[in-house]
Amino acid sequence: MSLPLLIEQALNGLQLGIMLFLMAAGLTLIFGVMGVINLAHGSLYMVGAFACAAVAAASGSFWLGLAASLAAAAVAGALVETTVIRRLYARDHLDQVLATFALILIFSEGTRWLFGSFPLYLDVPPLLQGAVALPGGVQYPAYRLAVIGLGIAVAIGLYLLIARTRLGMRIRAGENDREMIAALGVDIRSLNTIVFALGAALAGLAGATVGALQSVQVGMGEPVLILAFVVIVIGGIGSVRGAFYGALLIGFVDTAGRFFLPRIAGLFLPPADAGLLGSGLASMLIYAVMAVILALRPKGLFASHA
Amino acid sequence: MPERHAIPVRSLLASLAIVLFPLAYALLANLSGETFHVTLATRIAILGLAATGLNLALGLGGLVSLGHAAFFGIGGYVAGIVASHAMGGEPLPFGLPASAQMASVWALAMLAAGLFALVVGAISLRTSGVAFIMITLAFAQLVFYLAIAWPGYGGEDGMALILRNPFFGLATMRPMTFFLIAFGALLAGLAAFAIIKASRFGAALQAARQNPDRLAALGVRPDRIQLVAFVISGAITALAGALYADLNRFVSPSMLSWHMSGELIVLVVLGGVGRLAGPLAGATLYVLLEHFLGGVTERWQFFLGLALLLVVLMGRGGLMSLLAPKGAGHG
Amino acid sequence: MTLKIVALTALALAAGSTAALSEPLKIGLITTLSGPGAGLGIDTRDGFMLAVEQSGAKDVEVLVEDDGQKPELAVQIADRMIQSEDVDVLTGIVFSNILMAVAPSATAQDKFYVSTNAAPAALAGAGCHPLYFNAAYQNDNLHEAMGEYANREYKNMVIMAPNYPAGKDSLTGFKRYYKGELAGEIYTQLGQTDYAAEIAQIRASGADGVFMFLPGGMGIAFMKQYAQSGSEIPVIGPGFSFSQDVLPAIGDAALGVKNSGQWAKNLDNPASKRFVEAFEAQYDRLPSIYAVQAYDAAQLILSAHESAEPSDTEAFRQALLKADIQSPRGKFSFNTNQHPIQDIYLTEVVKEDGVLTNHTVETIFTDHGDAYAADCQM
Amino acid sequence: MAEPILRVAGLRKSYGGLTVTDDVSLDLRPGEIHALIGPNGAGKSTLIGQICGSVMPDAGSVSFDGRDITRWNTAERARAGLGRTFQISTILPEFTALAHTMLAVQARQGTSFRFFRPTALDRSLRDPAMQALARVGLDGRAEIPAASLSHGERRRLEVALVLALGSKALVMDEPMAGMGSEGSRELTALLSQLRHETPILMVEHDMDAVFALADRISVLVYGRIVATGTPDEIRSDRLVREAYLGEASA
Repeated sequence: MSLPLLIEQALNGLQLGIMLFLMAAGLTLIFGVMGVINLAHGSLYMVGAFACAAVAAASGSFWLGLAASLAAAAVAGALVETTVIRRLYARDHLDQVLATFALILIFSEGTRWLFGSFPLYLDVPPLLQGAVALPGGVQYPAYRLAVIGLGIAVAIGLYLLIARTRLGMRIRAGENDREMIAALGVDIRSLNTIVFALGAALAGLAGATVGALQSVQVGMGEPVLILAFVVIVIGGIGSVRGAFYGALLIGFVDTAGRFFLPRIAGLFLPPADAGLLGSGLASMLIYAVMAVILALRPKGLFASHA
Repeated sequence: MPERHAIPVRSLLASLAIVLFPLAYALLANLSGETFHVTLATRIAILGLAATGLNLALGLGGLVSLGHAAFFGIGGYVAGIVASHAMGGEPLPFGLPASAQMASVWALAMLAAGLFALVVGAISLRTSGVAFIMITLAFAQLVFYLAIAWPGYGGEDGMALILRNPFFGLATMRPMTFFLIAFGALLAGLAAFAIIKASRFGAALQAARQNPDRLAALGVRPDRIQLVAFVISGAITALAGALYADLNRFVSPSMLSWHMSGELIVLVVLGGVGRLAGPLAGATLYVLLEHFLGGVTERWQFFLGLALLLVVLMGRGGLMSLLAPKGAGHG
Repeated sequence: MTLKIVALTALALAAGSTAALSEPLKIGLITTLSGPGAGLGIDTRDGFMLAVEQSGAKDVEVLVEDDGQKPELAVQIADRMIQSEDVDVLTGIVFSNILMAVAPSATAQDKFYVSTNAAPAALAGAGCHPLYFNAAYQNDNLHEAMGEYANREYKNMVIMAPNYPAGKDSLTGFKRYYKGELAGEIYTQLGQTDYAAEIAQIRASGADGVFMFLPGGMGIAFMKQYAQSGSEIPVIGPGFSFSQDVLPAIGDAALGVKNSGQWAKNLDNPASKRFVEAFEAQYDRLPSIYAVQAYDAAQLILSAHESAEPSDTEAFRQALLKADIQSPRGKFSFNTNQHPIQDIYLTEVVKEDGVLTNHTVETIFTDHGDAYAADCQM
Repeated sequence: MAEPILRVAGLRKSYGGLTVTDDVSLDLRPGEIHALIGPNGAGKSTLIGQICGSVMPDAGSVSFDGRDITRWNTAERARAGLGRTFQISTILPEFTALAHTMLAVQARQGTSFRFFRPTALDRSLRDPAMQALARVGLDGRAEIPAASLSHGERRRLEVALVLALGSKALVMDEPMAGMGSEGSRELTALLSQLRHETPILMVEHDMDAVFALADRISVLVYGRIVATGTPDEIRSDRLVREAYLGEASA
């Protein structure tokens, strides 16, 4: 086990965490401001990926696709907020779970209707093709480095947005007291739509960036949705800071589990069995970590104020 | 005191009609030789039972569990594993006898799921609201991945039971016989729900849903009440899972997937949360929709989604509130 | 009761009147038309229906149903087809887990099952059944072929598959023929989308080749990420990882990759040319191997129907066993376990008129059966 | 003087840099109503929370009926006989007044883990519950869902719950809040009677009610008790006038 390999795996954990943060930030913002649990967040991720793939294929430019993914997901988010979510603010979580579950069915089947059942093609832009050499003898894909950079930029941007701007002030006020902010004369309806669209755009961005590395297909949002939920629950629901650290934690734990557990099992077992056992344990690891964290800190690591 | 406990006639009649519907459907189908529709009625009864289990936690206790597929699947896997051991003549772990008799399979399924619910509930009930929803989901995912990764018992492929487990001397492969067994289990589940709802425990449970602080101020720990309800709920859903495995003669991780959890919630809400016959009404509607809509269009999930959305946005209270609007509240 | 008797009599009369002609054939095609795996099911259906249309047979009815990639739904549909629709033959299932839910109980109810794709070891060996046929291959075949091929090219390989039964069968099949060293044996999660950790491991392993079995979206994700990683270690895999349904989504990253198959578009025989032309004309896309397999399954069933009544199971079975068809794959016959004996080719991903597809390079196995036939007692 | 039933000693609680309970000591003696007053933000609710177990103090102790209950949870305190009512009437909207009170009876009996017998037919629950409702004058409204009860009726229902529960002492968070003058008078009369079987510690803003009911009054300002005494002593206390009544009149 060489040092460059360890560095590379650490970068992989970081990159996975950053990607999860893009998803989780939107989810947790929406929950923090609106108190809504949005199962259809994974569908917005999918919308972003499909928009990017479709526009990139038509125009030949990944960057146009990326812009399209932001726009499409934000529009889809705003649409969802104004037609469905808006009616759910006063409802309990049960109705929210159900309605957004229904949205998943509609988005998935609707996308299949529009784009067919075969995966779409979306490639890394020429600028970011291939691997770059990093100090320490590490070769790392340029695109993944770019994703890390993008995610950190988004995290900083979100921090500035929430801490420094009027919109951010309203978001913070909305988190604390919905009635008060309404009493202060802030138009809570448009605030909600903006926040929802922002969260959706982040999900769409995540879908598009990841779509270039994976396969753009119906249902791609669901595994990552569940991971994003794990992230925000660990981080403390409603806390963007918690989502950031939770995402990094899950990214590192998952990568480390996939890397180390088969090796540890290999100390006791023949390689084939060790691979099976190790990968089986690795797939359960993050859920076990989540259970332990919640058993100790029921409100998550960075619970926002009571 | 009849004047104080006016019997809600309409609600009773609606419930009766919903409970008898699968029976009538199955009998009619059997009479006209349409055995497949007997199977359809069996599916309604079993999913209705699974959702009735969830209704106890969700409807009475207000515990929105997005992880009940775990209990459903555990029940199914117990049935499958016991059957495979019984066929191969191998004893089960812990020296349990590998009897494939449904009655003992059921007891084992409910025990296993009950124990798991105890662990999951004890940790999950430390949280509430969205965190509870998510942590129950996470535990179900844990079991889901375990079933896939476990070296025995088929993994992702699942395991087939060539024959149904025996139930005393009955020919369980005959659709009508198996329907009657499932229907009997459904009735038992509904009876358990009704009795618990009317009991002291039921009163405390419903109080815990409406206002846990109030209940605590009366000296009753809401989390203990909810934990016990969660365990009973998981056990009932596991019973349904065991039956479901026998119905399909097949168990696979898809019984444990989070879509299954979502569907169980859908059944409860579609029918009417907290209402005795609600989950069964939901299951009836869902299975018939799936069957008839699925026959018309491949896009049936799209329309199912739309229908669900409308139910949530427009018709609060589900099917039961259409058939029998809830009167004045009572304990 | 009276009603039922009347109905039965009517049925008996109807049966009597048609007995002079050949009995109509009713086929239940259950496949995945919605959900993530729908692409494979659509090709299966289209390939199957193409053969039915080409045959011009009038007394054949095909009921097509979507299983949504859910085993329990497939079981429900199969029950209906068997109990209410009284089909003679079931076919079409793409995925092993769904097949395992449907096929054993269908054959237990005296119905034929002819598999168009899924071929788990459990049904090829001790679990074989006189009414169960597989028109595609045995799951291990294409992996075995790559193991044989790898012996010539590589000495130290990393092998990788998802952690599920078909994945384990894959690596077992590969190792059955591959005699070189193993630098690593990696199992990934089913449905995994990010392979950075595994790719890092591969690059650090010092291997001279990678064998990977990652069907569907998993393979797309792996190949795209592998192409970005800067790794020079060549990747090979079974045909499933590079079939026509995923190649467009992988893109040029797949170009030149060696894989295996029992058919490719450029195979030089008249049946194949006719099939490809007809498929493209009908559906306006290239056929995948799944379409070929379904096409052959339909041909097999139809050919049996020409010489035997489906109600006479033994006669129909014998007719199926003759495999009297013109397969686009060329030679095709059934082994003792009713799985194919056929040639397996080395194929290579090429670009033809701007479209990625596979071409055969050479024959790896001639008249290849499978390792489980010996365990099958029929 | 009788031994106090409830004794709070040196209680401290802070959130971050903000100390909301600063070395608070007070007690409640049998037969008395002890009122706790103070301006908004004085930390009354946090103090009540610590006494009733919903907030854990950083330091200090709470003892009740001769036992240290500082680390007990809400339900344990309630079972030991410490009843409470909430600032915003905390009811179970779907339950009738009778069902509420029967729940309190069953809580007192410790029989919440019985699964079979229907409560509706159970005289051992029903009779004591009806008695408690009769004492607060709600027996005629027994079958009305709590959501449909008037504000004053809900307050009285809360008192009935305490009676049914057989609490040894009662902590009330602003019982008069939101009541009309008619309702206030009725409730004042009810509480005035109740003190002899259940001593009451109450937080209250309604000064008329406080001075009419209280045997003793403590004044809480910025988390600190600045004075404790009879209504007359408090009225004449200079500190109190400055810190509190002065502000109230401003």
